[in-house]
Amino acid sequence: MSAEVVSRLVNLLSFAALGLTVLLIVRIRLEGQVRAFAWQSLILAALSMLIAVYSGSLELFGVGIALFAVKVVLIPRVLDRAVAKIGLSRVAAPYLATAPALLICALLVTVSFYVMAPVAESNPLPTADALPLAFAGVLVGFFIMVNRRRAVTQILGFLMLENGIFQLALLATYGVPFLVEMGVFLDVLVAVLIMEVFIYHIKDNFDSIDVGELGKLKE
Amino acid sequence: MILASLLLIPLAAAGLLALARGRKTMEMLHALASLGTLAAGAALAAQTSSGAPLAAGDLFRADSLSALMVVIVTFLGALAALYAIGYLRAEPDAARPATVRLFFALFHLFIFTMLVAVTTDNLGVMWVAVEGTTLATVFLVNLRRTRASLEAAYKYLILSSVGIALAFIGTSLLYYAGAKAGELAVQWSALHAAAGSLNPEVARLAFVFILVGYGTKAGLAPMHTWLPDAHSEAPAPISALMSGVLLNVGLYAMLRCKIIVDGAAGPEFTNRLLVGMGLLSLLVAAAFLVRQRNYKRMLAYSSVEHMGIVCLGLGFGGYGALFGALFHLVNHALSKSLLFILSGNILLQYHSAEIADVRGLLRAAPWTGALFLAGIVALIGLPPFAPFMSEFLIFRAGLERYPWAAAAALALLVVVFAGMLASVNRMLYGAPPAAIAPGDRLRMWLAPLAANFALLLVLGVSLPAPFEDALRRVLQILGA
Amino acid sequence: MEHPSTEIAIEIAQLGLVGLASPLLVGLIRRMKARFQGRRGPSVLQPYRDLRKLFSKEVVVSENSSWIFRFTPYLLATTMLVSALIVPVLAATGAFSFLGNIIVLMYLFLLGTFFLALAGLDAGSAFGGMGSSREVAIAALAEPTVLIAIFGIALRAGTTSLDGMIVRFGAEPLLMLNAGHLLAFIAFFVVALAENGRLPVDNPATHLELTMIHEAMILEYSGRLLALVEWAAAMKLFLFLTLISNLFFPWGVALSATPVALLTAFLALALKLGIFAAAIALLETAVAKLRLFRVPELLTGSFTVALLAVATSFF
Amino acid sequence: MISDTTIMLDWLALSLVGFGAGAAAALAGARAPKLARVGAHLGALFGAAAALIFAVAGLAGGRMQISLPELFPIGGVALGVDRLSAFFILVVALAAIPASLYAIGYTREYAGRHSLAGLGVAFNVFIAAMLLVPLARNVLTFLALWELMSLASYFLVITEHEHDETLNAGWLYLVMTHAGFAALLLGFVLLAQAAGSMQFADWSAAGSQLGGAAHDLAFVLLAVGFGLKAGLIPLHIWLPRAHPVAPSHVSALMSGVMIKLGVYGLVRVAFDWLGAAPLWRGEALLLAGAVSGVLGVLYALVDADLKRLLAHSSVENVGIIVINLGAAMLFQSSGLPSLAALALAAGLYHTLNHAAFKSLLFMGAGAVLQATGTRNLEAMGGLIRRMPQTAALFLIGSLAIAGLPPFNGFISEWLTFQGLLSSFQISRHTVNLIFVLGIAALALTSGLAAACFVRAFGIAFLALPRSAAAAQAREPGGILRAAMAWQALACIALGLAPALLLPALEATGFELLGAHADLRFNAMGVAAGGGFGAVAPLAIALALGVFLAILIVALRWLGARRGARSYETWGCGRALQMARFEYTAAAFANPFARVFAALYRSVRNLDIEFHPESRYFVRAIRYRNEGRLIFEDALYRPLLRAIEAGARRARVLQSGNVHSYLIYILATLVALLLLTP
Repeated sequence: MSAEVVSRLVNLLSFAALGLTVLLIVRIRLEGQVRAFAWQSLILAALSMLIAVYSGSLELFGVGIALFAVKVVLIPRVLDRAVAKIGLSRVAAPYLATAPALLICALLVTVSFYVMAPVAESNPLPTADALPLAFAGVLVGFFIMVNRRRAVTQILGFLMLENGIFQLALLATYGVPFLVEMGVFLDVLVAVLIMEVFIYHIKDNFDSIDVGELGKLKE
Repeated sequence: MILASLLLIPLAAAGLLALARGRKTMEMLHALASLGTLAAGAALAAQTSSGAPLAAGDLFRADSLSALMVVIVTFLGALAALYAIGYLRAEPDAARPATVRLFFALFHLFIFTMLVAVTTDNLGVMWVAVEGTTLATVFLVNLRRTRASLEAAYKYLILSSVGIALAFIGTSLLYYAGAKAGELAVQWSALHAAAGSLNPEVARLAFVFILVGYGTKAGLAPMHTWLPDAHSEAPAPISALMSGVLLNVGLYAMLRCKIIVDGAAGPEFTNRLLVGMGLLSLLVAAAFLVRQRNYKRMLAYSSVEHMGIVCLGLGFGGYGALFGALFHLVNHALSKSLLFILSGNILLQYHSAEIADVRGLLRAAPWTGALFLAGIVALIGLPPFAPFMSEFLIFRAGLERYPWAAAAALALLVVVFAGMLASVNRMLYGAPPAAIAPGDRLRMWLAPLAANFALLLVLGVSLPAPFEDALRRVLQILGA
Repeated sequence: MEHPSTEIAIEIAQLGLVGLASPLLVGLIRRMKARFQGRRGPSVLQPYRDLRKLFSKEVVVSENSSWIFRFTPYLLATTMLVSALIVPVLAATGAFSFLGNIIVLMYLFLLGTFFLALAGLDAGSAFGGMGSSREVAIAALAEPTVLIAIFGIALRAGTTSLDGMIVRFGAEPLLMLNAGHLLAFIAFFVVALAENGRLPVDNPATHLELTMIHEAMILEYSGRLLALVEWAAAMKLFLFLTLISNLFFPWGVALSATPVALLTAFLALALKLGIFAAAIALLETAVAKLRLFRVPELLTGSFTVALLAVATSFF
Repeated sequence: MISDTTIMLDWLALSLVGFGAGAAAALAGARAPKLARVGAHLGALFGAAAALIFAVAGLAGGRMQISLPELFPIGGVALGVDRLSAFFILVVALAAIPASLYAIGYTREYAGRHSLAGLGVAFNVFIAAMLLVPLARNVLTFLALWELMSLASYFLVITEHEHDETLNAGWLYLVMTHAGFAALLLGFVLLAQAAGSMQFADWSAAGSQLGGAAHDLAFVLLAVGFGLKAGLIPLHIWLPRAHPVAPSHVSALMSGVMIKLGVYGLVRVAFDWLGAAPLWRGEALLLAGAVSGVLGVLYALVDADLKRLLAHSSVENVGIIVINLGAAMLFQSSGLPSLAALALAAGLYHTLNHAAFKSLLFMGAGAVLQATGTRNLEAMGGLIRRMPQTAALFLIGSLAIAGLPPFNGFISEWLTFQGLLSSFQISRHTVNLIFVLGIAALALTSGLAAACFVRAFGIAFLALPRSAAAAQAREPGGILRAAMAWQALACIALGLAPALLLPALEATGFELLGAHADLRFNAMGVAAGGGFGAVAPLAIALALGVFLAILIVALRWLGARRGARSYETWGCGRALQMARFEYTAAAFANPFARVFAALYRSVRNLDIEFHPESRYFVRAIRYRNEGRLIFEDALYRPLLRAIEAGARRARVLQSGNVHSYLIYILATLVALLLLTP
């Protein structure tokens, strides 16, 4: 494969990943949101495979597989289980309506291009052009955490953000060393498991998983 | 060998404790492990006192800066561990054996993650470990399983995870900058060696992520919002470690990256950011320390303030300020852990964290009261305690380099001083409420705190040569 | 310089003059005032008769009072006698001028006022307290005027020594030909009226409780003690007027201890005091007593005059 | 000799040993109140006595240096002594000796109620720090000791912490002090930067090298820092709150001595560290002193709390001292160094005098407080019969503080006037006018001070007791009286024999200004400025004594009727003489309250309760006339309000909503990213 082709493919996949993040803003039902995340993770797994093939890195292969196992299989299952267990209130309630939220997304994407452009330009790798897209995924994921009341969506936003970061590292340097990558996956997995527990606790204690109601501790 | 035992003792202890049965066994194991870790930490400090770093493979490397942090972690860890035994016996919310087991196991896991963070040479592993500290402590924060502790823990988890995630971007960017320089590694030592050839633009960008990311962990405003909740809801020994040690670990991670970024882009950029962050932290802390109603939150906000001061010192730069900043880091750790542990005692006695409910502490519990008073006096920067000296060093240098920032910070310190003094006066003096049974709680378990007190006092009036040399070696790493 | 014993003799003579002639000055003022008001008035010697009578009457002391009450009249008279050593009455060759300058003099007066005010409070009567309060208020408010006026004189004379001032002004009368000097005189004169309890600040003749100041303060005194207080008051008036006469009109003051000079000085002093007595009598006939809370206005006015006196000296 | 270096070191060490032993005894006596009480204060007494000898040696020209580089970072501890330092140690020691003695007796009634151990430790640390502050020779040593002194005194102030008033006062005190500390730190660093050294010794040479604006700024900062400790208006607001609530022996030290260390700092700043000064600085100091003098005494005049009255009067006296410092600066800037030395000597003399009489008065007030249980003048009265010795000693203090001859306050005020009146030698109209204002202010101050202490002594000690407690008052123990007698003797000795001290002050001035003061003195008295003025206090005292004797003898000899009959006070025909008919403290102050109404900004509050049957019968009349302090209203309250409002508004940040917290992080990140070049 030529660098040109790889570059195109990477861009395409990155667009798709970002699109799925943005989809989280539009999607109302929690199950659909979990699906979006799984799809995005699948795209990233494909992306790492692609780059693994291009760069001939065996480690990156491993990373792709691990990613698939953790983020496409394990975590969506955990989240599905949580959604099912909560039962009620599947409808996620945002602070901002969809239109202004999308507007802010557009703004964040612009910021991301502004910020990452110099990095992308200075980078000789064929994957670098997609860096701003990856970072945009980070920012939009972050924004979803801000905008959504439901704990599950907040977690999804966090996972999307995490995905964006993974993607960013992947595109910039073909990923960080294998050991670190594995550590990160472990952390993410544990974090999600802990968050799941917390969702149940919150549900038990507050009869709702609207984290906006966690407002007793304030000045 | 030393490194291995340092890391393995707490890890093994965590594993064993998770399986252990019987309260006595657990307590014994817990105490032994803590003291063992402390011994290993001391040995490591002794090993590195020559100035040469101690390495174990590519992954672990302990230089003087690491040694300083290891000593803080293990020393205060042991202190908190001992007190925790007594505290858990007295705390009614933690009576179930499962809770006790969870506490002890996670305690050592927490220590382990912190030790990994400060002894690894790999910036990625450091990141993983720092994230690990969050995961290890989040259940500890929620140990009491109240609504409030749940809320605090959730916020802590979410905010810290997000913050830390951002730090990962910074780490990858550094890695990227390093990779471009031809050194494809996340080894801090390698990056440090190649710092001069890194792309300054990328390095600067990386530092912004690092600052916001690890800054969240270090409790810098405005990323500090989880801190007062988590530190006030956690059980006292954990609050002590979180405020006294964990914040420093966050700062440590940032400092490691700063060294590299400074090598690439010059210190001007990072210094200005740190001064700005420090000032903002002071401002926010000052605002919340005026008429604060909850003493544990007061201590938490004071941590934000002191992290701000350390940041100012790091940002002011130059030998004096950096020396002062490291010195202050130690001092804050000593005084804040002392105070948080005592806050546990106060809570046990008064059954309330509200300042308004606590009166006449000096009469109700003379030892607790006297130590609390000493800790507060130290914390607000009065002689003869060490923070006076470190703050003096920081501000002396600051007034020369960033006079307006330093002057503003001084003014804010006066506000903080006024606010904390007013709160503490109410607690310490006057007559205790009639419903409070007099007498110190857990008196014997407070004995180790004498070490904190003595150190604060000794460092306040003199600068023992070994300590000064240790800081000096650290300063060499910082390039001052 | 003369022989010290001569100077000491002069001092004793001055002391005697102050002690003995001061009631006469009071009598003179009363008599003249009566005449101006169209009355016959008592004899000028009446104050002496009053004093003699008082000295022989029984002293009644409030059972609430302390030793302060009894001690004060003695101290008061003593401070006036010591002041008489400092003030150049006849001659500016004072053997005792080393005791102090004009500031010392003012503070000696203040010492007397301090004790008298304490004595006023001592008996526990409401009138005494009222008198004390008002007396010290007036004394305090007069103080800046006195010092500024002194400054006005001192900066021209180059000294604060009373003898020195008189010698200098006597030698260079042109120094006095100055608006500042005149203004200082006015200020000083007003203060003298206030300090000595004369109209328009205080009416020495009234015995209406609520308007009294000095008289209210000494209301509890009787017999011997009252006599001492009255005598001291007379001496204070005498000393104040002498001071003003000799400072602002130094003509006639003896600069050497010759008999002729002293005789001249005596006659000159008598003349000057006579004029002042007439002036006070005339003033007290012409003006009414100010309300107490108008008094500060008077003193502020005199302060302003003093300030002007100084300011004109600089420009 | 005594001023030999090693011997001086020995005295200093001995002194510190005394304080150490005192503190140790206090700690050891945690369970034995008597040991804590007697041991701690005996230790302090011993330490102060040794320090007194040290100070005398220093004034005699003794020198010593201590450098302990291993102690503090950068530069270590550096101590040294010159005459100015020695003089202030003398001031501290002279007041600390009787205060320690007094404390042995005074703290007796604290046993069981308060921690005598804490009190004893803080007391020893407090005095030791005050003694060491003037010895500090580098910035860090100075600042550490300075803060230690403040902290120790804070603990002493809040001894009686069961009252909220005490805690609030302590808070205000320490916070203000800390603000002053911040100003000092800023000023010091500015100077250190210009001089390139943290050693004070390097400053006198380099101070003038500092550029114009920085030089001015350093002066302002240091003047504010030291002025705050000295209690200069408008930086004084802590003083009338903190001093009254402290135990009386501590009040005596704080008012008598501690605030003088602010004066010490001002002297150093003005004449040692900063070098040549532009005129405005002297003018500013002089005016600040004048304002402090007049307002201080005006507030004292209307206050009904005896100890607060004394505290306000301390503001006044610091004003008088600072008038002298300002005058000295102006003289120096105008090329009249010998007059500058005269004014400085006057200021230093008043410093010592005030230490003597103010500590005497506070100790007297303490004795009254323990005897009657109140600080309120309106509840005292008639104490002269119940406690005659205390009354006599308090009277001596009152006479001295009112500046009346032949006591010590008079001498220093006289010297001050000599200096101020000599200002006509300056030929610069603005400066002349400033001096005129100074003279007028000082004159008004001294007049009002006399009125103030007529009221204080008269209402508290004379006439009938105004409360049952006052009627039952008892003379304090012998130790307390001995301590007060010591200070009374000091007031008399310093008044009668200024020549005891003036040579030392002269030498101190010479060391700082390089010029001899225009002063001549002998056993009888002092002469200033050649023939400009003279006073002979001893002779005046003799004359007063002789005339008094002559008068008494002469009256007998002339046949004046002797003896006296006791009878009730004339009550305008009323049958009953009661304390309620007496003139009250409030009434006494009324003329002043009316004349200076604009300054007091009093809130008058008349509340009449009528009989329900008829308005012609009055049941009760309550009259409240609270003076509010201008500066609190105009300066501090708005500041405090602004800070609190800001803090309240900032509370919104911590809303409890995790989403807003996330926004902060996101916004910070985005902002920093956009700002990064």
